[in-house]
Parts: sequence; structure tokens; C-alpha cells
Amino acid sequence: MYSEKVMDHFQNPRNVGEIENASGVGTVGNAKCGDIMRMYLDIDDDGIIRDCKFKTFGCGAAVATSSMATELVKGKTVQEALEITNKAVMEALDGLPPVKVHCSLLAEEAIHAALWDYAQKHDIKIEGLEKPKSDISEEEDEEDY
Amino acid sequence: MKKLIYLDNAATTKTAPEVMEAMIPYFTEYYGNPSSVYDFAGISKKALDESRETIANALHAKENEIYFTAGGSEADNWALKATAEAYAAKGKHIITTKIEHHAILHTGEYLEKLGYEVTYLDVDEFGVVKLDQLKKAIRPDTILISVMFANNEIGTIQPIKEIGEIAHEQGILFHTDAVQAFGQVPIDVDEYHIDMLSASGHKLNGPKGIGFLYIRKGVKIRSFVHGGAQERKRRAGTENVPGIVGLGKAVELAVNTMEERTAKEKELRDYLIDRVLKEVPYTRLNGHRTNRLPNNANFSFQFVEGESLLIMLDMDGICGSSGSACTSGSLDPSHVLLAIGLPHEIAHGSLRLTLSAETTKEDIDFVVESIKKIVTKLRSMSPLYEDFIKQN
Amino acid sequence: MKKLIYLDNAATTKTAPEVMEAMIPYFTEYYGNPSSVYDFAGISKKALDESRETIANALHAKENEIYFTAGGSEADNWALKATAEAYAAKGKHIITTKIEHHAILHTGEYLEKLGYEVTYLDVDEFGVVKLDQLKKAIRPDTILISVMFANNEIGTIQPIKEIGEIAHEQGILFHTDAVQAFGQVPIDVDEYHIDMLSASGHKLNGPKGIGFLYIRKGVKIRSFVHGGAQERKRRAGTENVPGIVGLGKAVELAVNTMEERTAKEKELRDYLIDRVLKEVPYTRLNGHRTNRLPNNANFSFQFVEGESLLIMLDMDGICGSSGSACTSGSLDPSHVLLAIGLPHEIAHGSLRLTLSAETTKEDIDFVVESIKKIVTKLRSMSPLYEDFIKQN
Ligand SMILES: Cc1ncc(COP(=O)(O)O)c(C=O)c1O
Ligand SMILES: Cc1ncc(COP(=O)(O)O)c(C=O)c1O
Ligand code: FES
Ligand code: FES
Repeated sequence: MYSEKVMDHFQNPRNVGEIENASGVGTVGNAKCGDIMRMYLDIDDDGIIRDCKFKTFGCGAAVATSSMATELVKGKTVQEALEITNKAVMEALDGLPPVKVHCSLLAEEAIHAALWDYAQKHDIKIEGLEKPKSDISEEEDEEDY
Repeated sequence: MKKLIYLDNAATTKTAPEVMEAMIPYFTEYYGNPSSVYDFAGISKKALDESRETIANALHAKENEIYFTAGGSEADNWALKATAEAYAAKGKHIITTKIEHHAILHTGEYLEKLGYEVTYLDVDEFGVVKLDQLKKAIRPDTILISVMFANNEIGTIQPIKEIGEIAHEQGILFHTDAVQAFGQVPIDVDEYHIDMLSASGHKLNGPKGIGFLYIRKGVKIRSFVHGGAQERKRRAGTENVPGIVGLGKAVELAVNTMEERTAKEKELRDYLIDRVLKEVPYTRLNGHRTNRLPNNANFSFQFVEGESLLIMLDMDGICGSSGSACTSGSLDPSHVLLAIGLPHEIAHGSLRLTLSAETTKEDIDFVVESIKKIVTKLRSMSPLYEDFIKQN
Repeated sequence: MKKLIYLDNAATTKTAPEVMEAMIPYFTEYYGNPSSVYDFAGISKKALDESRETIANALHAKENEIYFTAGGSEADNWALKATAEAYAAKGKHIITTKIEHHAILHTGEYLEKLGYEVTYLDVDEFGVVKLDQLKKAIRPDTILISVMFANNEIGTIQPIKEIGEIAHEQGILFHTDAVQAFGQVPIDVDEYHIDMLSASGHKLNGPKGIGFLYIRKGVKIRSFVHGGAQERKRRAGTENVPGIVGLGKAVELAVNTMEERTAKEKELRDYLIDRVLKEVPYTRLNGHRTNRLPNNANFSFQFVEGESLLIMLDMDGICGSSGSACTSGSLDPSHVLLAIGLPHEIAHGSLRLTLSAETTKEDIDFVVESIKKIVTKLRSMSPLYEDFIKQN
């Protein structure tokens, strides 16, 4: 069902855990399937993401996308991190089954939520960042039957 | 391939070697169409009759009350749709439960669109239908009560005899989806007042793609598949002779081995349940503690998501299933787990393990250790667990 | 058992050894439920996908346009009933023919009871649909044209491409029952403008109890069997994995061998037809002389009754079939033979012989001699023949 990359990130998730006194923490849930993802960011004074950790309650795709998202985010500037889309995460994982695309949205949203938290705490404005929804649930096209 | 511990026998089972052996000649040797005139086709015809007899005997029914279908779903669809059609003049109200298989639930929804009314009964925390609610639901225009014999997810066995009695006192037809129960528990259609009963071959070590609907003589029934004169003109289509032979053989085996097999399964199941409940904290057993299918165990592990659990078990060679939204096409968690009152996030972490005659104590020991390891790992990754620990 | 000359391949066929071989592992080894999450079930899932691909390629269709069913009858029922339901808002008129299989005719009658109108087109003396009558039958509320690709009794192949063109010019859906034609003649759903197509495994050396409905993408289709999410939520029920694998293999073989096999069958069929027409007096060939299935021969022997003929052939080890009333459940002679204009007493004496790749010239020679002997004997017993002789 999943690609080798997804299975690798699921079996050996990178950067699981918590960051104490993190610069920003974001928790998002997917009302549609009831899954939850939390992302911790450690951001230095130059606005570079030094460390990133996650915890996820969710399916294999949710775990793998969390793991991949932390990899992609590390070392990036805040602005660069903001541009990481769920599509980029999926591509980095060699794709996801169609029913699992929504899981990758969790990762994108979790990054945004953590960045939002960082911006709030440090009273800065990040260009292009909007207040994240706590619940993401995107309409999928159901075929009629 | 590494050793496989297959504990998903409620999803489907291995076709028994005896069943295979019985079927094979009907593919390549006695392949005649039972409807044909010549002697060669008589062999196929005879095989059908024998299978029908075996199945009828298993239910204490008569041979001409067994109608072969392509499986449990078709039997369920047929029972509901044809009864609705045949008895519409009497009324358009049907009673069923919230924990039926989708083959019943979605057919119920379809009938609702056609103008029928369907009452979906609640169940208690163990998954048992409430008989007083059933009695209250009955109306003068109720034409059918359909309650599954045993639930496919949590294994709870319903008080079928009591339900049958209530139905018959009121002159209402009683259908039961026995896809999970048939071959696992003794069934007597007369004693239980069952008018229609669905079953499926692949759940009892028979082949996939074959099942049957028992229809009591006297029940007005319409065809679901129209066409040729097969199955006493009730179900058209060239008979799946090998499938029917295989089903007959599987039923014969299931009946003959039932006592010994299910006693052994129960013992192992209880051993599994006891160890898991004792050794994995924040865990609950879903379904009824004793009134459950001999081979079914269903757990919820708090703070853990089902699909992740299944994939990790799979990496240890263990096949199980989950009522988690993430494993099904739809994104809603199991309607059964919600019906017994579990909140979404706990319903998410459910694991169903269903044993077979081949399951050993060593298998169970291995599985318990694997569960312990995986649940610990997943909890360490779970934001829900983190919150819980911090709050306590 | 004495040597069997099986010439009833339109009724059903022997499952090919290659098909058997392909299926067997999916019974006892890779028995997983394709809907399950674990890798073990992925093997079953992959097998389904491969079979679907093979079948789609055979029709020049796409994989997601193939929906597995329990056989031809279910596919026919589904096509008609679901189209009727989904397009009721557009209209309630369906056009089909007088020579369809009962799976279409009885479904049509059922729909008539529900308030639909069905036009049953005539055919000419060779069993060919009259295109001008078809054009005249089309109304603004016509939602479906269903014409079989080739007839199961007399083998006549219809002008499917022309019918498809007419349907599409008028924006009407076109379904064809290709249960007899698929695997025997090349079919391209695009070229022929086919929107839905029914087929059945056991007619092409595949297993019984499995078939499919091709549904062109874009056609609104409702479920016929409601329940689980199998077959893209369109046809519920645990997939008959071995059956589907067997069907895929059978289609692969049928396509690969089609040219050579049917050329050989045609030659033998023509040899059979020529000898019988020449050597048995008062005999006619039913169906079209050239536009017929490569393996089908259908004769009427005046003054002879079909069942008697079949039984005597059976005593010589020959399996054939008849459109005689006496061999079917109903007592009316074949609706097909009546539709091509045969009077009752001639329709009664019909014999259908359908060849396979295994049929040899020796078989045909033996059969011709047997027919000559039996027809002579039956005529000597026939009061009709006595009258005829006296009058001449
Ligand atoms: C033309 C035609 N349609 C439909 C069917 C029904 O197919 P099945 O018996 O596989 O349901 C048959 C064969 O019996 C047939 O010849
Ligand atoms: C209780 C119950 N009913 C009906 C079905 C449907 O049976 P089948 O998949 O054979 O159509 C199943 C199994 O999937 C089941 O567990
Ligand atoms: S996060 Fe729920 S389905 Fe993937
Ligand atoms: S004479 Fe016996 S059925 Fe026709």
C-alpha cells in the first residue's frame, strides 16, 4: 500500500519527541479522521530552524509525513519553511495512496501552526502566514453511487 | 516469506485443503451445466443437491429452503430488498440495528430512499440489542426484523432466540445475518424462529464468492437476480458448481469439528484477552466478555491509532484488523465501536484479532509481546499520551 | 466413463488447466482479503488489479471501467436495473430485442412492473435485429438500448457497431450482453460505442460464478449489491479472488488464441453444417449462415422432438442442447426460435451443438453418423412424419 520511503519513515521516524522551551509548538487535528499531529520548532535568532520534533496520533501516512516534514524543515529559514507544501512532502516520500492525501495536509498545517505560535510568542509577523485552522478537513470528491 | 500469524479470520479464511480437493474435479472434469439434460451434467446436479442437503442439515432446515448466492452481501441484499418488495402491501417498516454489517445498513438506506422506514436499534455497551427497545419499535406496518447473529467486529452474539420469539409473536418475518456465526455456533432455524438467514463460504474455510440465503418455506420471496430458472427460479445464473461443492464441504467440516475447535479457540482467545488486559495498560476489551464468538478478541488501546498498529504488527508477520477510520475507505471510525459508546479517539485505536483452528499458544505469546512493544512505541510518539501523562 | 464428445460449450465450458493452475494458490496460500491492510493481503489486491488490466485490455477499455460480478446474469440485471434507476428522471423507456437471454428479458419484465416501458425488437429470419425498426422505436424518453452481441442459441452476431452508432447519435446508453461473444470475436468498446457490456467466466474456459460488467466512465451507475466499499463502492461483497484470477487467465488465453482457435472451429463447424444439411433430409440451419459465432451450429430436424434427440445423443456420449420446451423449466419452446419465425413443431426439434478448441474432425464425423441414425429412428416413431409421408 505504501512506498518504501513511507514505510522507512514510518518504521524509523526521524525526530520523534519533544523540545523543551520550544520557540514554537503547533498542534493540529483532522476532524475527518480524528488524527492529531504536534510539531515543535527550535528557531535561532537569525530565524533559522535549528531543530524540529513531532508527535503524531495517526495512520502510517500521517507518521511518515510528520517525519519527512521535520527533515525538510530543519535548517530552513522561517520563510522557506512556510513554503513547504503537503505536495512537497508527498513527493519526498515517493507519493501516497489517493485516500491518504489528506493525511499529508496535517504535516503542512502542523508546520504552519508551530510557526504561528513562534510568531505570536515573539511578536513578529511572518509574511504570508495566516492563523491556522485547528481542524483541517478538506472536501474530497466522492463519486456518486 | 517470513512466518505469518494470520489472526484475521473474521475478514476471510484459508480455503481448507479438504475443500480444495472436493472442488477441483468440478472445474476440469465434471464441468457440466447442472441445467443440461445429458448424464454428464447430472453429476453436477447431484453435487449441488448434496451440498444443499449438508447445509440444510446444519441448520435443521429443508433442502428446498437453501438458495445459493455469490456471498453474504448478496444474501443480505436479497433478504431485505425482496421482503420489502413482497410485503409492501402489508407495510413499509423494517427494524434492524446500528451494528449490522454495511451489507444490511446500506441496503436499509437504499430502501429508505424508496420510501421504506427503517428503525436502527441501539445496543448496550457490550453490543447487545435491547429487547425492550425492540418490542417498542414494532408497529402494525413492521414487515421485517433483521438482527445479525454475531457481530463481525466485536464478536458479540445476540439473543437470537428471544428476538425470533418476539418477531413470531407479532407475525413479523425475522432475518439474521449469520455470516460470522454460521459454523462457529450451533444454529437451529426452528428453535430460533429464523425465517431467513445469510451465510458466506469464505468465512468458514470455504471458497470466496459463494454463500446462501436460507428462506423458510412459506415466506413470499421475490427474485433478486432475474433470468434463468436456477435455484427454483429464485436466483438466476449458471450455478457456481465448484463453489457450491466447496461450501458444502466447508460446512460439513465446520459442523463436525465445531465442538472441539471452538473449545480450543475459546481457551486461546481467553488467554490472549487475559494477558493483553493485564500486561498492556490503558486497554479495554470491546464486546461481551462471554457472549462472544469463540475466536474473536477486540481491544482498544488508548492513545494509539489503529492503522499504525496494524502496519507495525504486519512487520512482525501478524495479520489483524482495526475499526480505525484510517484503514477503511470511509474516514469515519467503525460504526460498531461508536454504537457501543466509545469516543472517536478510542475507537481509533482498536484491534481485532480473530483466531483459527491453526492458531497456537506460541502464536499468542508472540503476538502479546509484539503488541506490548508496539503500543509502547506508538504511545511514545503520541501527542495524546503526552498530554495525558502531563495532566496526571 | 465412455468417451465424451462435449458439444455444449455455449452452456458452459471446461475450466482450462492453465486457469486452474493460476487460481489454486489464491485458495490456500494467498487467501487474504484484498481490503485488508497487511502485506499478505496486498498479494490478493495485486492479483485483482492484474486481472482487471487483462480484461480491460481485451476490450480496449480502462481498468477502472471493469466491475466484477458473480456472472453474466448479475451483470445483465445490474446494467438494466441500475440504469433504469439512475436515468429515471430522463425517461422510462428501454429498447431491447425478442431474442435476448432470460437474464435480460425477465429483468425487462420486472422493470415493466415498476412502471418502465420496454420495447422488444423483432429479428429477421436469421435472427438479426432490424435497424430501421430500432430507429423507429427510439423516443425522447428512451434511456437505454440493450442488444446482445451474439445469440446463445442460434449464434447470430448482431450489427453491434451500427446499433452503437444509432444509440450514440441519439445520446442513448448502449448495453450489450456479450456473454457468448466475448472471447470468441474481437470487441472494441470504443469502436462499437458500447457503454456497458456483460460477460461471464464459465463461457470462455474460466470458472463459474464470476463475470463482469464493463461500465464506461461517465455513465451514472447505481449499486446493485449494496454494502462494503469493494469495486469502487459499486458492488459490495468480499472479492472472489481465485475466481477473478481465473477469469483474467481465461481472458488472456482467449485473446491470445482467438485467431487460430476460431479459424479451426469455423472450419469444423462448417464441415458439420454442410454434412448435416446434405445428409439429413428435412433439416434446416437456424441463425445466420456466416454472421454467427465460430463454434455454433443450430439445426431443426422436422418431425423430431428435441429432448428425445438429446437423450439418444447422450447415449452415444454426445452432449448437446435443444431449444425444446421439454428440456427447459418452462413448457414454451425457445423464444429465440419462435422469434426467427419457426413454427412450434419445428422449433421443438432443434439441436444446438457448440464446439470447443478440443473438438476434432473425428468427433464431428461420429456426431454426424449418430445424428443420422437417431433422426431416422425418431422419425420412424413420429406420427408427424407418418402424416407427412402419407401426404406426399
Ligand atoms: C447470452 C447470455 N446472457 C447471459 C447468460 C447468463 O450468464 P450466467 O449463467 O453466467 O449468469 C448466458 C448464459 O447462461 C448467456 O448465454
Ligand atoms: C456480518 C457480515 N455480514 C455480511 C458480510 C458480507 O459477506 P461477503 O463479503 O461474503 O459478501 C460479512 C463479511 O464481510 C460479515 O462479516
Ligand atoms: S491521518 Fe487519518 S487517515 Fe491518515
Ligand atoms: S412431452 Fe414431455 S415435456 Fe413435452
